[in-house]
Amino acid sequence: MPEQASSFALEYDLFYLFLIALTTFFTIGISAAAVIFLIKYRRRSQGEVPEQIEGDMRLEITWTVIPFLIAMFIFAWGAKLYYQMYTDPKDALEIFVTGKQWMWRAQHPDGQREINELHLPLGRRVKLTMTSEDVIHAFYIPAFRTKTDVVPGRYTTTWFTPTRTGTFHLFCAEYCGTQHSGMIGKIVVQDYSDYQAWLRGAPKEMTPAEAGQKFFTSLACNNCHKDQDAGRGPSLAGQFGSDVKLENGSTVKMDEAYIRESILNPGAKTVLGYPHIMPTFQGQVTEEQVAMIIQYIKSIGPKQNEAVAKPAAAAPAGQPAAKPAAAQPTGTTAKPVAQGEQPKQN
Amino acid sequence: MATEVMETTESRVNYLNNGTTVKSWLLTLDHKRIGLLYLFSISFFFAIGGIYATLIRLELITPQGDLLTPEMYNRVFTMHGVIMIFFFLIPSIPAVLGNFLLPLMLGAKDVAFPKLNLLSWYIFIIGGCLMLYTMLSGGIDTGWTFYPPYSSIYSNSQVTIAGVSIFITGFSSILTGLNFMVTIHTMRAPGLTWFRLPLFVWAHYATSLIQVLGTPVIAITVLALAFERTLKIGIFDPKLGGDPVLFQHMFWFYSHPAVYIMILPSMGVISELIANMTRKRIFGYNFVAFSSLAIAVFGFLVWGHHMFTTSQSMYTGMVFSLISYAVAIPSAIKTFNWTATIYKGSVSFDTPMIYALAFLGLFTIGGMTGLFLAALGLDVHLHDTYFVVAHFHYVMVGSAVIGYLGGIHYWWPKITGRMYSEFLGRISAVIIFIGFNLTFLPQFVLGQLGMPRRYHAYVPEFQVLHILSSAGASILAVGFTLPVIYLAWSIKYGEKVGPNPWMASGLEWQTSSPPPTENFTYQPVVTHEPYEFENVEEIKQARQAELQRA
Amino acid sequence: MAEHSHAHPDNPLKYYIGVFTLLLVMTGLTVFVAKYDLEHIWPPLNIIVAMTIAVIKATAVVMIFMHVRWSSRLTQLIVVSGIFWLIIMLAFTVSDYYTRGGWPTTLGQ
Amino acid sequence: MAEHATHVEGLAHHFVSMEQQKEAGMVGMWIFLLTEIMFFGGLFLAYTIYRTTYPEGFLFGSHLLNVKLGGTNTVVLIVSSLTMAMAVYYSQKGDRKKLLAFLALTLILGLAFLGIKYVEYSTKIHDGLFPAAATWNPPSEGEHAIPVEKQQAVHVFLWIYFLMTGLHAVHMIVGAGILITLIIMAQRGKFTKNYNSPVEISGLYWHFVDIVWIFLFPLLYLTGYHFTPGGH
Ligand code: HEA
Ligand code: HEA
Ligand code: HEC
Ligand code: CUA
Ligand SMILES: [Cu+2]
Repeated sequence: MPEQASSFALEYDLFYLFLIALTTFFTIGISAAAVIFLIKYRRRSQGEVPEQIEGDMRLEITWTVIPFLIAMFIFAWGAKLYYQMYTDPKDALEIFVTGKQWMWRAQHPDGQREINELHLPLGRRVKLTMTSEDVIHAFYIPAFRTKTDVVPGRYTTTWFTPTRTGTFHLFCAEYCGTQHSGMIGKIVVQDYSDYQAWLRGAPKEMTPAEAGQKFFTSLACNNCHKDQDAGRGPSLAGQFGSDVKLENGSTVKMDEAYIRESILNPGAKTVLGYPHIMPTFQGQVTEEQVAMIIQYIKSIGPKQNEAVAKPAAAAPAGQPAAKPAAAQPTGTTAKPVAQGEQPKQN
Repeated sequence: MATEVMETTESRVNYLNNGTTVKSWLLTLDHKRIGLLYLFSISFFFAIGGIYATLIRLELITPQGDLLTPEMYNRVFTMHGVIMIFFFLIPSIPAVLGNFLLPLMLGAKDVAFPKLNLLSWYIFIIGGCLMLYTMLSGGIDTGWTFYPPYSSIYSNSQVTIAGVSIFITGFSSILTGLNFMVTIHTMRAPGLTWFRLPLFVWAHYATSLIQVLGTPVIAITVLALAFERTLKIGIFDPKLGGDPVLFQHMFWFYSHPAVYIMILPSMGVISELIANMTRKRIFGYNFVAFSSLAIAVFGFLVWGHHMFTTSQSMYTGMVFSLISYAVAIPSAIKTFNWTATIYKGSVSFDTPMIYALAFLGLFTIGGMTGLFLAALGLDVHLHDTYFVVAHFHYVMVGSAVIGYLGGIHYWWPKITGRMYSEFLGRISAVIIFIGFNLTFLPQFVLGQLGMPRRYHAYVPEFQVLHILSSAGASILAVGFTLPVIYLAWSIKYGEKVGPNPWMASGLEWQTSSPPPTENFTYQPVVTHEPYEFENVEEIKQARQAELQRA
Repeated sequence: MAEHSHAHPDNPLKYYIGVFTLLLVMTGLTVFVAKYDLEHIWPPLNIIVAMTIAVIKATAVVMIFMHVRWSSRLTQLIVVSGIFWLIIMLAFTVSDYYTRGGWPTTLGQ
Repeated sequence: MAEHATHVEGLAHHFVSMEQQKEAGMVGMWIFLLTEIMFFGGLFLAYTIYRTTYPEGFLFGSHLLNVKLGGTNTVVLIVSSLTMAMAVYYSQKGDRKKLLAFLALTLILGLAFLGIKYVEYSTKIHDGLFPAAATWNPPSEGEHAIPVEKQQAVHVFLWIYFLMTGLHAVHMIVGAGILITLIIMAQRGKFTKNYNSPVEISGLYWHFVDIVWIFLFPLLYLTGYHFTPGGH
């Protein structure tokens, strides 16, 4: 067993051991039966014809129903674990990750950036939003028992709660070319004070939202998107998470993916009542810049009562959550947007 | 099964000596000869795939990755996977044993479309030559799964030619499946009803169904990939508006059912081996027969279990997981029925039976580790690790190849008219079993510890297990080489055998060994259920002889 | 071998002409309908109407021109299973995209 | 089934009877069509996914196609299906003259279809609308302008269009080849009242190719028929 360093690891390991036991049981059972029959009923004379047994309905039903029940149990357990892993947590520390042949880049909410390393606070729920600049990669931390593909052209998310300090492996698990096996790194889990010290010492730039605001101006988005609906485009303030009415009559929720699409492929969906004048920014912005602009748009919404330029989920980074055990996901789908929840998209 | 006429003397003219020129082989329409053509072709590809496997295992002895460059290593495992799957395992049992035996088992003179049958061999050879060309001009480095956008944009290797090669080879598989389905529907001997068919035939029917319904989808998928690559069209490339995950859906829509193309024929072989080596009718014949069909049909509904972490929807993931468990049930039914068949049988220890036993144990392990992977929460950790590599080698090598070897040994006297050395047969079966487990058991542990697959270099803590695995692979290589030698030897020097050396039941054992060109010198008529050993003439004679002696 | 469920009609020509007329009329109809923007009523309405017409046309061709109406059970089974498998492929894949939450927004740059 | 000692015209050696041979041919062809369904099915899947992803791009892209030519081709194929059915009918009646006439008619219609397709393709390629990198040069100004932000989605539509109709056209070419073979065989008097399954089997193929077009026409040509670019 690799180290158990996240809130999923214990349950995962129990499940794994249960299946190992089940496999051992069936393998030994079947092999032993076969070997015993083989020896006991070995052929004693050339002309021997054993008594024929056609089959037995009760036996057939038994060995259909029992494996079926076992299988359904395994399915249910696996599905439960998966549901936890892929349902977004509340109040998580949000980190943005990009994969690129052949390295990992991470960006913390307060602006710290790292390459092939990721520093995490102990006991705090962490949510990663990830995308790729080129091919498919997969972000894999064996000690946390989590893995999610990082797909170009879309965002994927994953989350976990580190429960043990130390340094753990980070692997790229989806084959991505020549240096696939070199696309590895370190996950460093630190307790509260060490982590804070690291945060202070780490090379720090602007927070993503601040940087996003800068790009919003330098790319001239603000020429059209003003604070009120006075500009040529719709106002983006206070819009995040709300429903947008489209020209073709349908509605769509303004989430990260929708903003990203609006920037890179504005023609795909047009907001009701506005002309098709927004140019595409395809080729002018990188995935990381798009992510920063998204953070900015998130920061000016929902509703402008929150301070501008603070990421939505930016509770003081690194503050330990109550207990690791409390880090279970809420499991509800109807999450209030005002708490900084993002709808899942992958 | 029995026929009205019994043939005891070996016919003078058989399919082997009826024309000995190269031309008579290359233009033959005889299904038995075509089966042999396939036997040589796929053995050749197996050897190449095996050489690649050897390179993989040599490289992985040390963690640094010092034997091969990363580019070379990536090409090596890709070519290993592609050749083993598309050019060895998928055609193995159907195209060799299926071709040879189906018409014999059905009491027919040939398959329904003999010309198509030869054509599909030529198509296979064309595809194979293209793959060899790919290999010689540098190979491909995409993994056998060809995921874009790596394969379509970033890779600098021969992806287009390899795609075309697989496209072409796919048609060989489709035509074989089509031919078999029509043959089974229309060419059965009088009296041979569906429930009198040997289970081998049922398994091949199910296999053909998958070949016919699944293979076209992979064909169009690799074709699209080749277009994307050559013309720079945004079919799957997200930069041009395409969706790489759509490729994965289309790829696995074929490639999951394809794993049942590999295992179902092997299951058919195992049914024959166990029934005939224990002289017992398969326990629960109907259940075993229908479970083949169930596997073929349900097998089409689970492809998404290869995509649990690839940003597929969580809900769809659950559906795919659930159905994956449904498809495990027919496999479980088969396994239990085979074991029950041995009970109170008259079990022989001959080589084919050793393979059948190995199959039972290894398939249980391989199949049940599939259950780990189908469990959503576990697959998150295990996906793309050596656990998956171990799982599929257990089912593909430990089950499908073992079944193939068992079948080759069992029908060898029928194919060649000669018997191999039983002693060497048993020894190498045991060597393969030991070597196999030593190679792939450690890989389960590696995967659980977090070793990702397709890694050219790895972190040092995994080295011990990798060394064990490489040691096992060298034993395995010996085990696979031995049969090649003694089987080849037996063609010339092996003891000659009569029509039915195993005293087995089944129409194929009632014609001479090797069979005459049109299989039977008379029209067989079936009046009995399958696996009725009281009616096997050779057993009757043996019993008579024993009674006289007593 | 396989039993024929229905015998061929003596004079299929009148069926052929009937199907032919149906196909022409349906083609006209589908072009006519496509001119109108039914998407304002309900977004998928245009495609539903077009596909319904296409399915009717295809069924007519399969049943009459391809004689499936008079063919063996086996042939009919093959036709049905072809459609069935196609639906499996479409339905499962679409279900993935549809339940992802973001679709159709997530894709596309 | 008794032994057939005598040789029957057109019966291959490995079959027992004419019925068996015919049955095998029919079942074989139907299974082949099954594979064809799945072959095209992959593209229909891509169509479904991308159409839902880029609804407006599909309206726009579809609007670029020429409904008149597409409609004409639809009618041409429908007529050819009728003539093919007639050919099969007369082959079973053993009427060689009518058989030949209808086969020739079908062939001519098939070639007409390909001719029209050729015209359509060449205008598209000429307009810079072939979606390969080397030829893709959509007009962004003028009458047929495609707004820049729609170009990617239109690109997706157009490759689907070319791939689907291209694959269909390949099938038409194969079909034409088959028809020519049939015509030659019919001329040599190969077909009789008792032996005509090649005609019947080829007919199945031809009708199948027609059915594919029955779906392609509305999906590709008519999707954007009601759509006026720029207007709301
Ligand atoms: C011959 C080939 C073969 C066969 C038969 C199988 C059989 C099965 N496989 Fe496997 N599989 C592969 C070849 C095969 N597989 C390959 C090649 C890959 C990797 C591809 C790649 O990525 O490169 C793969 C990968 C793979 C994955 C994806 C892993 C990943 O990439 O993350 C999954 C996930 O669900 C899976 C599941 C299963 C299941 C549930 C079965 C079932 O059919 C097994 C059923 C059998 C049994 C269950 C055993 C017998 C039953 C008993 C003894 C009774 C007890 C049973 C119960 C209690 C239920 N397989
Ligand atoms: C049928 C399929 C098949 C078979 C038989 C094998 C056989 C073997 N495979 Fe492989 N394997 C795959 C299918 C198969 N494999 C696939 C699909 C992959 C995934 C590829 C990918 O990731 O894309 C894979 C990947 C794979 C890996 C993982 C690579 C990685 O992820 O980095 C490893 C590592 O150990 C491995 C090892 C082996 C070994 C040791 C054997 C041994 O069993 C082989 C032993 C055989 C020999 C050593 C040859 C014997 C010699 C002869 C018979 C010569 C004489 C013959 C004549 C002259 C006719 N295989
Ligand atoms: C030339 C004017 C213009 C510029 C410059 C511009 N936009 Fe827009 N934008 C629009 C218009 C008009 C719309 C509404 C119509 C549409 O959806 O295409 C819009 C829509 C959007 C939407 C969707 C809004 C909603 O309410 O659903 C987002 C998000 C957006 N723009 C972000 C940006 C960003 C980020 C930039 C800069 C990188 C930018 N825009 C630059 C004009 C512009
Ligand atoms: Cu990145 Cu593998
Ligand atoms: Cu699978």
